[in-house]
Amino acid sequence: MSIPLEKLKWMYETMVKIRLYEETMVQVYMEGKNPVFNIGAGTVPGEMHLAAGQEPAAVGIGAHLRKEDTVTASHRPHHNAIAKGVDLNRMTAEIFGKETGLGKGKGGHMHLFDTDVKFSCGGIVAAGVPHAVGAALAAKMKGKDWVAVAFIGEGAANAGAFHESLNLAAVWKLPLIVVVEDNSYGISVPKAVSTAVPFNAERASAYGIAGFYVRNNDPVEMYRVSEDAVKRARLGEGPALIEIETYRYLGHFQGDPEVYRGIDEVPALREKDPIVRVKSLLVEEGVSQGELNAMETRARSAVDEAYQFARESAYPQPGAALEDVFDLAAQ
Amino acid sequence: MSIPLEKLKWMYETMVKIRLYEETMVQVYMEGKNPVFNIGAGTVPGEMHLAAGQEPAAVGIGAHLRKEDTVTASHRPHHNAIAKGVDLNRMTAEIFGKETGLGKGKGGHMHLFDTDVKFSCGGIVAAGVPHAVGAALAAKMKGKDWVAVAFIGEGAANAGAFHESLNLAAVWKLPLIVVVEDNSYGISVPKAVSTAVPFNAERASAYGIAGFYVRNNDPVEMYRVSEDAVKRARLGEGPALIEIETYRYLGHFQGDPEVYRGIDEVPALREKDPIVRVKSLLVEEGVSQGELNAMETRARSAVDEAYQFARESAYPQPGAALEDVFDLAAQ
Amino acid sequence: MSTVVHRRLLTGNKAMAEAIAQEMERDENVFVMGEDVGAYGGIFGSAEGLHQRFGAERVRDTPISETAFIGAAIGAAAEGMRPIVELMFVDFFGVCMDQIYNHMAKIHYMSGGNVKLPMVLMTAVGGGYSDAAQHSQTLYATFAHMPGLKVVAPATPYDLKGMMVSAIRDDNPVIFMFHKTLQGLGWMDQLDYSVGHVPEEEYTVPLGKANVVREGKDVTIVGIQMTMHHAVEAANQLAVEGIEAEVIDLRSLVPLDKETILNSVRKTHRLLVVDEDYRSYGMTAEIAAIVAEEALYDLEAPILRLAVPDVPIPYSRPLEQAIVPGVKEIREAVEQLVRH
Amino acid sequence: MSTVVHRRLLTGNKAMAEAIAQEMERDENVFVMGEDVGAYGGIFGSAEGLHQRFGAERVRDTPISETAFIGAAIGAAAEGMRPIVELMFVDFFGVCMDQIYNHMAKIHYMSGGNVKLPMVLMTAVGGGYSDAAQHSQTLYATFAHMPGLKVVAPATPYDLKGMMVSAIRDDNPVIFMFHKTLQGLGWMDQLDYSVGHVPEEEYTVPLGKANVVREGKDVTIVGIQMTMHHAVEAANQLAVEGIEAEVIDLRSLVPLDKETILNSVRKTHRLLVVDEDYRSYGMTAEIAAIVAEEALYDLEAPILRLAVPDVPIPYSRPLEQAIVPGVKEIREAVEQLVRH
Ligand SMILES: Cc1ncc(C[n+]2csc(CCOP(=O)(O)OP(=O)(O)O)c2C)c(N)n1
Ligand SMILES: Cc1ncc(C[n+]2csc(CCOP(=O)(O)OP(=O)(O)O)c2C)c(N)n1
Ligand SMILES: [Mg+2]
Ligand SMILES: [Mg+2]
Repeated sequence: MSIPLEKLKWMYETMVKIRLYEETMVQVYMEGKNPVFNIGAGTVPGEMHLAAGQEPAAVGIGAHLRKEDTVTASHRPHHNAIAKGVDLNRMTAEIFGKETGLGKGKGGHMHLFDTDVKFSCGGIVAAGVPHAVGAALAAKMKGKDWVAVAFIGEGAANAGAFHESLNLAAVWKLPLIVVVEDNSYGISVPKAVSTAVPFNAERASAYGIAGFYVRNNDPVEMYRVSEDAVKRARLGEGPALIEIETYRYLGHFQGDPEVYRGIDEVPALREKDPIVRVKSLLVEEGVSQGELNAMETRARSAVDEAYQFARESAYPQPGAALEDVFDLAAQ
Repeated sequence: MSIPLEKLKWMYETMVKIRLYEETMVQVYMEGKNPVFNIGAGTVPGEMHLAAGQEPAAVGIGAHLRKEDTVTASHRPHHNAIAKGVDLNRMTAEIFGKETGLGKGKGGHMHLFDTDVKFSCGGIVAAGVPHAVGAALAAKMKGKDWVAVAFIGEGAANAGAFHESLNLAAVWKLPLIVVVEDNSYGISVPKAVSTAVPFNAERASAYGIAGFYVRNNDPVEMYRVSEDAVKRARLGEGPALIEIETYRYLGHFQGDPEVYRGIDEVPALREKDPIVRVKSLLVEEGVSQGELNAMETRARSAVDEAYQFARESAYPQPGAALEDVFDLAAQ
Repeated sequence: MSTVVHRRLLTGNKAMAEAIAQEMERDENVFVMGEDVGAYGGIFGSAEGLHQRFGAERVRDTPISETAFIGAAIGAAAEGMRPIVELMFVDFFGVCMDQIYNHMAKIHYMSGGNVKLPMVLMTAVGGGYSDAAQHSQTLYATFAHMPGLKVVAPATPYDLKGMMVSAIRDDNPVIFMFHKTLQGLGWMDQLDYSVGHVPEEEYTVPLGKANVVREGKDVTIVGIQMTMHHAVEAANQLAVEGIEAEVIDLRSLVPLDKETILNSVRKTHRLLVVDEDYRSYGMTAEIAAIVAEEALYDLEAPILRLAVPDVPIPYSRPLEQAIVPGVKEIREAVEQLVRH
Repeated sequence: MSTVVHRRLLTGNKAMAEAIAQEMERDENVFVMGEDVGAYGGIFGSAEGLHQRFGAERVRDTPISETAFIGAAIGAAAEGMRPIVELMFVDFFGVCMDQIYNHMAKIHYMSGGNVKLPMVLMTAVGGGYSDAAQHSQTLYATFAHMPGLKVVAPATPYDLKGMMVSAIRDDNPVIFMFHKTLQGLGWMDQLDYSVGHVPEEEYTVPLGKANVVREGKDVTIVGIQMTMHHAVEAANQLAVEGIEAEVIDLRSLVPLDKETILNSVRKTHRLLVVDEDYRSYGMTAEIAAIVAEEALYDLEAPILRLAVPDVPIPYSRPLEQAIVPGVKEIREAVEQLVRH
């Protein structure tokens, strides 16, 4: 196996943390939404897009990233945020709408900004890709070897912003890597109904850049492919496009009736769970059960602490709604 | 030679007509702009984008089109309009801003709409491509074998609308043909500076459709490639992308200082003039000088008549500006 | 309805979908396109049941390519089809505004009236459930500012059906804004007024007519969609205090029925305009300006405006509640107006 | 300028380009991106000479991909760069409004003030030379309606330079609208006021302050860019008739300097607002509404508004001239106001 053991351990612990985070959110999101589901009610209101099952995309490339590298993500951002090292407490507080949140409660689950680790995301499909282009451009103009990674879904690859961004980054040879998380659906619309080619990776040739398709939601393969792409980007060799076949265990958002897929689909996907697969690899590599337990415990604690921090934090004062439209210190 | 002689003759006469039309416009546009050039002054005000040199794109595919087929074009539309059979008198009157114009003077040179032959164009780069997708969709839903052709420049192929439209047409297997007229520049920006691949035709594979590149501004090759694409579209086999290397003899718009290209460039292009080449072919095929003269005279007359019609037409009454925002007969 | 009638209660979304279904039966050129309008029936139920009934040819799920498919609706409409195209949230307008604004709105004019675009763009507006800055806007004025589009925003199931029928039959492009919370969906706030009597047979409600939903002599309140419902509730509370507010449901931003507004102000001499959109350069300004131009001397108090105070819509519940005008703010504003 | 000074005359475009050049010298994070801003110097000369002076790394020609390169400016600004990005014509906003409106305008707010986007989006506005419906708009209100952006529209070479310097140094995103006809370009109408005194050294003109460009006691005319210049001309003509109009150059739509307007109306008691943008839901409405709210009792005549009468901009010269308000319409409106 060509992955350094430390990296694989980091990937495992991070995947576990992501999974626990999302599974906890499934529960927390329902608080106050029973017996009658009301999207605006409860501890965590609004839309909630969870990424349980999609961890490999986040950790496979995340293992190669540094603090100075930029990540932009989509409406389904938690796994990407966690892998980038976003402050979990403040992220969770943001999702709870608390004043201790990353955005003082103004952004919410789809709009998480952590400037310390250069993470951002947003609710408009594909709109984060141009931002990553800009971060890559800034890195290049500053003469740094930083890279920018934009995560999008396979549905987003049909948006104009995807095309424009890849062309621009290719023309300017920017250190941009676009990761397409192919979870088969854009809400209810299957990839085959929305996308003219089976693999978005094939579209890389439209920009003269390298394209990769990672099958089977495989974190190790994602790690390998990303290693190459990140290395080349740091060396100034331009952008890459990586698509990964991944699995969305939950609905598009919480509350999704999922009328568009068969009842057997998710159980079959869960059979092939990537976390289980990485765990076996670690066991094969001789990692002890004790160490595995310690990793899982650390992950669990981090998640628990984050939710507790969020719960215990205060809501912002109503008047805060009027602040932060403009930076008043400016000029 | 695999082109039926009648088609070649039509192409020749149409190319001559286009060339004469554009060359006449070069003169007419300057009326009232001397000694001081003022874009808003004179017989024909506003921006003026001419297509002298780009005739092959228009006639090579135009030879395969019927009245029921749709054509959408760009800010540089005259050649495409003429090849589609747009009423030349009313088109010219529109460009003069006269009430007899296609749009009663409201549209102007960049906004020509002739519903009789299903031609339209517009001033926003790449925006006509989705309209052609819609026409192709309508044809399909109505069970007709009509096709829709969208003409754009090579610069437009970097706009999001291009990508979205080709994907949508490919997914729905619509009878759409996108023709990219590669005249090397988007205003002042060379293709190599704006486009990550040397040939946009290569981008066809991003949509699983056929892509062609026609070299040397060759009308005959354009005819051949289009024949295939149009035939397949009529048969329901889906879209195609054709790019043609073509030449823009004039500035981006009239008045363009052309600081971005060398003084020798255009003369060298004119050496390879496609009209001259088609004329030689006709001579080779035994078409007499008399017949060629007759064709040229017909073209000249049509152009002269159109300009005269436009000149003699009246300007709209100012109050007409308030009409046609809504169709009042509606509902 | 003052006589006893059989009340056929439908939610807002079912009323809309019924209108579309009936028009699809009536005219084979009518079809629907958009993200998740197929099996899913539209995220806010606007296309509920249509896919099952009319199939995938006439109810088309699209890729996430708003420029392409809204532009395709324009192209198809120019060919005589009558597309209904959904922009899932109005907030996404920015990825496709060129098609909406430079083409859908202008082609009829630029063609000197020769090209007709009989199409409806339906889109969900509104907040109130913590969907944050990119999914909670109404953007009424953004669309109403630019000429060439009819822009309507019905507030009741009855109007949703009747105005949808009118929109589909109109030969002009229509922006049909439906408010998420007024769709009567099972997973959102349950409001009485998101369910209402809807006749089964087809009927039309004209586009461009405001509706006096409550008569009163002391003050005129102009609202639209949620703010209209809030205004009615506020008016009912104010009646207890002896203040009789007249409430106007604008229903249509373009055309704007200024006569109904002016007539009311000439009667009540006081005006409050309430909007869920941003305050500046918005709907409240336009209505205030019209009155300041045409009924200035009828006013016995300065005009008041309530709207989102020029901030993006915040996510956190207490913040969002602080900036979207509700019943309380309306009541207080009216009290201030009549005290004048 | 009442004392004799050396007048250093520059056109509008050279004033802008000088501001950019000086800021690029001062701060290496400032750079320029856009279509044809390189060798061409910007279609309307906004970047004249910059490419030659600073090279292709800092003055970047882009593909025709407004979403990508405006979005890239956002991403670069978030990293501490200070991009100036050009949208060639404001009319093209629809292909990239999502980046402008959902991101550039909102990220500072959504991040709770943590992310700063020190960027300038400069864009050409205005018609008057038969560039037709898709190339002649001003769209002032479209941008001003939505919170989170400073929106400025200077009208003189002096302000173009001073406000560009302010815009570049501002840590907030700024929409910088320059009027084509006020650039003083050799190939357009030659207007006296498109050339003016511009000091060589750097200076700032604050964003958000209106300017009383002509004092008067009888009526207040609020204009912006071309309509302000028309208003001054109309005022000079009216002075011959004994009518003294006060003319306010709005200069900035957001922030809006309502005090200057209110103070003037409190003095003149009459208000005319003139706009080159569409009338309904526009700038004229907002100004009228503010006055109707805050200075109603100071008005001695109904407010008048002049703007494009809710039609797309027609191509033909007599049609365009009929719908864009000019000196004559302003004079007539003022005469009507004072007769009141
Ligand atoms: C421009 C835009 N169009 C539509 C939407 C609504 N929307 C949100 S998520 C989504 C599906 C995205 O699919 P994909 O990119 O595959 O991501 P996934 O949800 O599968 O992670 C859609 C259509 C949006 N947010 N933005
Ligand atoms: C969306 C948009 N962006 C920019 C422009 C300005 N513009 C008009 S033509 C043009 C260049 C187009 O180049 P190309 O597509 O190659 O066509 P050509 O002019 O060479 O025929 C540009 C940038 C526009 N009209 N629309
Ligand atoms: Mg997906
Ligand atoms: Mg070109």
